[in-house]
Amino acid sequence: MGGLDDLYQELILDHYRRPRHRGELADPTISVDQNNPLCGDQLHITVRLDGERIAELAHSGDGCSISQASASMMSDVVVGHTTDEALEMIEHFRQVMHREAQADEDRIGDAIALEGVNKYPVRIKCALLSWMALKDGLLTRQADRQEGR
Amino acid sequence: MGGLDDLYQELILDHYRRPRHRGELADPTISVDQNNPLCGDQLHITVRLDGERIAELAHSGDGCSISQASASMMSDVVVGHTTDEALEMIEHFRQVMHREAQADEDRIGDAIALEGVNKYPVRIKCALLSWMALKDGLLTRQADRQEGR
Amino acid sequence: MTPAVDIDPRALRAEFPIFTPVGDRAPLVYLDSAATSQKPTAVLDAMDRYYVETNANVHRGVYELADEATARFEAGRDSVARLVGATRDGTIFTKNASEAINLVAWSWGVRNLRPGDVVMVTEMEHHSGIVPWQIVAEITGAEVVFAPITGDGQLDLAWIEMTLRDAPVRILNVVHVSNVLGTINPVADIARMAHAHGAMILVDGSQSVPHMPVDFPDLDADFLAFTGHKMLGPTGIGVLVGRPEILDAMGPFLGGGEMISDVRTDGSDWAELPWKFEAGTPPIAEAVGLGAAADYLRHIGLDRIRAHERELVAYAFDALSEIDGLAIYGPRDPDLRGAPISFSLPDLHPHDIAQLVDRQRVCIRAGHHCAKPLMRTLGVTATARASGYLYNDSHDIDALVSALQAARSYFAR
Amino acid sequence: MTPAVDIDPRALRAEFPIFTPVGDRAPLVYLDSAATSQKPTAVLDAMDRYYVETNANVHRGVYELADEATARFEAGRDSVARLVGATRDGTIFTKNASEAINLVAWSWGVRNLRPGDVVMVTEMEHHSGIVPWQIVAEITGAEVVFAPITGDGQLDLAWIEMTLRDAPVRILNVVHVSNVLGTINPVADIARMAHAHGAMILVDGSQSVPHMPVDFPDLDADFLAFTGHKMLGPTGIGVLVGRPEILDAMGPFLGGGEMISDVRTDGSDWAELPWKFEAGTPPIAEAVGLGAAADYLRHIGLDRIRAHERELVAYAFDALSEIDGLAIYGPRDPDLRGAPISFSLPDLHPHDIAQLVDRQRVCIRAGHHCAKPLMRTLGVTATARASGYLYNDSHDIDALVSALQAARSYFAR
Ligand SMILES: Cc1ncc(COP(=O)(O)O)c(C=O)c1O
Ligand SMILES: Cc1ncc(COP(=O)(O)O)c(C=O)c1O
Repeated sequence: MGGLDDLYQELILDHYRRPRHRGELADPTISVDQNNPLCGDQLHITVRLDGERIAELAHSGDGCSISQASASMMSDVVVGHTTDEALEMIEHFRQVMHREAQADEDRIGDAIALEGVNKYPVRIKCALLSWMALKDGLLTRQADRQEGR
Repeated sequence: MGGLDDLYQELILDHYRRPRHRGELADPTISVDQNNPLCGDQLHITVRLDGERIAELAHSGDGCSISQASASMMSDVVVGHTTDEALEMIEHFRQVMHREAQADEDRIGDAIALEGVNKYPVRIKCALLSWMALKDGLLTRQADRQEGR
Repeated sequence: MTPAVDIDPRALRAEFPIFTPVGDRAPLVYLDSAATSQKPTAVLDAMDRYYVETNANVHRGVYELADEATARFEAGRDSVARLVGATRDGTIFTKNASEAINLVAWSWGVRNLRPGDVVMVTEMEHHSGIVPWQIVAEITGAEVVFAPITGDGQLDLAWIEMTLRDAPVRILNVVHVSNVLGTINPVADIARMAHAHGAMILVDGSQSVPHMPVDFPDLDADFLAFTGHKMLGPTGIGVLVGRPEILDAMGPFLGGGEMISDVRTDGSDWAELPWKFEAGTPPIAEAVGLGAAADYLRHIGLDRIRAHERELVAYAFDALSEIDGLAIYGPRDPDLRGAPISFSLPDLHPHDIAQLVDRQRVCIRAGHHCAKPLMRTLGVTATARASGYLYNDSHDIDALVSALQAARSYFAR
Repeated sequence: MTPAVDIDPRALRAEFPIFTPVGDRAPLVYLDSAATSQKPTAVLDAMDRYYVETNANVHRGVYELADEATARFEAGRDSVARLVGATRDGTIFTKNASEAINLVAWSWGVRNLRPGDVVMVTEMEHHSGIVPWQIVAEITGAEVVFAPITGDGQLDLAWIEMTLRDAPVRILNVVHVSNVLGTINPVADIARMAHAHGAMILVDGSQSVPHMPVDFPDLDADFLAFTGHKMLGPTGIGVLVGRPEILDAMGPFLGGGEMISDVRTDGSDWAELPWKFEAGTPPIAEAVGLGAAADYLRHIGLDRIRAHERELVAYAFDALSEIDGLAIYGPRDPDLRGAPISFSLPDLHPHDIAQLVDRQRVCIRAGHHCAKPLMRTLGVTATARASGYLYNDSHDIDALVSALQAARSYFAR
């Protein structure tokens, strides 16, 4: 049971039951959908930027406890940071999931509690879903701006 | 060694070394090619019919001892018979090769010596090659005649 | 027609080495046979014996080892053909059920479908019965339509008949038993409709052939696809059964060794059936293993397996209905359904369900089960699915139920 | 660069159970590894352990058994990718080398070839490198041309260069090592020529990857196809290695489960590489077995295997030349050739040769070796072929020579 309790820590269940930043922004700078090919779960993320700073972020859609909690934790930690800082956080979280780095609470906040997911290969996709969605949205916007769109 | 001596009986080697009816007829009623997909051997058979009777038959082409001997033995036994009789002989020989019948010398002559081939599945194709070619030629001709070609 | 002697799953389990108890680990409760079945010793041994006693390439070697390899390989084909009442020339080995369906889609479809032609699949089709047709439709300009399901998880036969009448449907791809809903479709009736309107029909037997008597001539279908690993056989092999006269008329699909009678620089001729559709070295050891699996299934009796699973499903329905709020998809009547049971629990995502019941080593599947169009029809993204087989009994269902209850209270912490 | 320690075939043979002596039967002299290799215990055990310890379907189950199955399956891919210096996303499992070539022919060819386009194969190509292109050429209206060979069994590079310059060649299919002549082709040079003229190149590594160091980046090729059963691995699995950027741009081939990211009634999206090209349940146990084979080969060292076979070929050339009238096809220089040695004897058909040497349990192949165009160029219908591997030594060659002498006198009776 040690293993599973590690996976389903209290902090994770808490974010799952009371997700932060859940919903949809009315007038987003960025809007992105991501689907988990594994189970078909669909995630929708909207972001309002203030210059290069993430002023607001909201997530909606279906998902298991891990993907919902992860979206909530991510929202908590990236809001207020610049897009480049957010991309760094995302990269750190990705490395944690693939066991390429030890989780650093300063960089990913509550999401440190998700470190145990990296022992469950299939669930890594669930944990990464929202982070990859945000990364996608941020990179697409940067590319669009460079091309002057 | 018993097995192989059974396969390569003296009678077979004799037909292989001194094939009967080898060659090509100048003005054949039937001319047919058959190829052994296994080894690429090509066999050419020509037949001159006298009414419904096989007056002459010749075989040419490459082949292993079994296929060459078999063509020689077949030629020996079918010449002088009607096409229907020949088809019966061919069917009997096919059954012998597939262990569906015991070889009957009255029906297939020297080819009775080939019975042992049926213990060597791959070589059955070699033994059957000429017989199937002749069958093909006879049936094609019967079909053509029925359609009045 | 209930079989005289019942199956004894506990006794059978002794013949499946994966169920051998290991130390004081909890016993394995494997309820995911719709995804893949476990393998009896008879199958594993047949393959090992092949490799250890007579491994050689088939069909061309004249030495004894190669003769024996060929004999065992082709005997595997005979066993499989016998299981479904097929002819040996109409029994083609592929790598899985998916390739079997792709074979028809590419060989027949690419050469015969025209813009405007319609391919009918169903809303309860597995992706393997949908995507090959979508790919080939894109290449040819044909259209893929989806036969809808009714509220109780059955095919809408009236819609199918109507569409066959009104649209230029060339071929239907219909699953025999749904891997999600468990529905047993009346494929013989659908085949008759299809033929009456000049359409062909491919039956996806991936979930029926392992679990109930299936007789190809009785189905009246043109093609039957199924897969080795779900019927006690190895991975790496599947089967396409077809009417020889149709297969004969089809152009070749995969090209290579074995499937030719002559290759020239200006073109080639094809081998006879079934080899015409078996390019390259076939799955030899796998055919030997699948043959052993077919013999094993026939020895036990598909009617007995079917009767056993029917009882298991009835038992599971009762047991699962004791769980508050648990919803089961598909037909209620055990006579109308095969082994797979998909369900959901309020406020508990299928992933979390499957993960938590695995604590008691209860293996069930969670996800879209390669049936996303069906998921959309059902209005869900995923379900949990428990699926039994001949080695499962009511204790396994009890273990599932208690694991589900535990999962519930775990999340209610 | 001769490796420090030689291979000891006798010792190795103890690791291949088929060579275990049975009673007073003559020992097996297996000289047909170009058709299929024998399997070491390490490979058979890896597959058995997979089935007995952790059999489950891969990639979708969340329970531990399925996680472990997926881990072993993907570790098999990693081992295979490592063996040929490929990336994991560019390493696709197929059912054999033939399917690997068909994958390119159908996925890329059907969608991209136009009437007038040219596909270049070679006169020494295996049917699996010819027929897929003939089939796809017939569908698309493209033309297949055959690069000729020179008198000493080498590719005519000048002709290839000229044709690349003068004709709209879109892709070349070139065998790395001929399964008949043994010729090692300069595929890296040919790849450079092809790319200079805007053509792609597929290298058929079926006879090279098992026998010598092959590094995909070094080859400079776009695709590399090879097959599991010739490299100590099981039947039922092959590999297509490709440049990820090219594979990415290609449309899907076989459709079904695993290869999608979304399936809708109005169309579907594809999974990432390598899974985009792996429709349906993959050959799971076979990937585990092939991974073990790749590890085994790496452990022994492909450079040592190559050095050993080079010596074996040199020895065989000397020994065989003692037989009156025996003619060997292909290059004389052991540096220019791999393991297969094709030969003929006057007045003794290859079938009879192979059958007679089998009396001493010497297994060699007789026939067209799936290379009928080459047979026509050589002016024969069939040859006999002896092909060694890491488990063969000079005693096996001696056994062959004495069996050939015996065959001679048998027919001279
Ligand atoms: C050079 C070559 N290419 C392709 C193949 C085909 O391999 P497979 O039969 O495993 O598809 C072979 C083996 O027969 C071969 O020798
Ligand atoms: C109904 C159905 N069809 C087709 C398949 C595909 O089988 P395979 O993955 O072996 O190709 C499956 C299994 O996943 C199935 O359940």
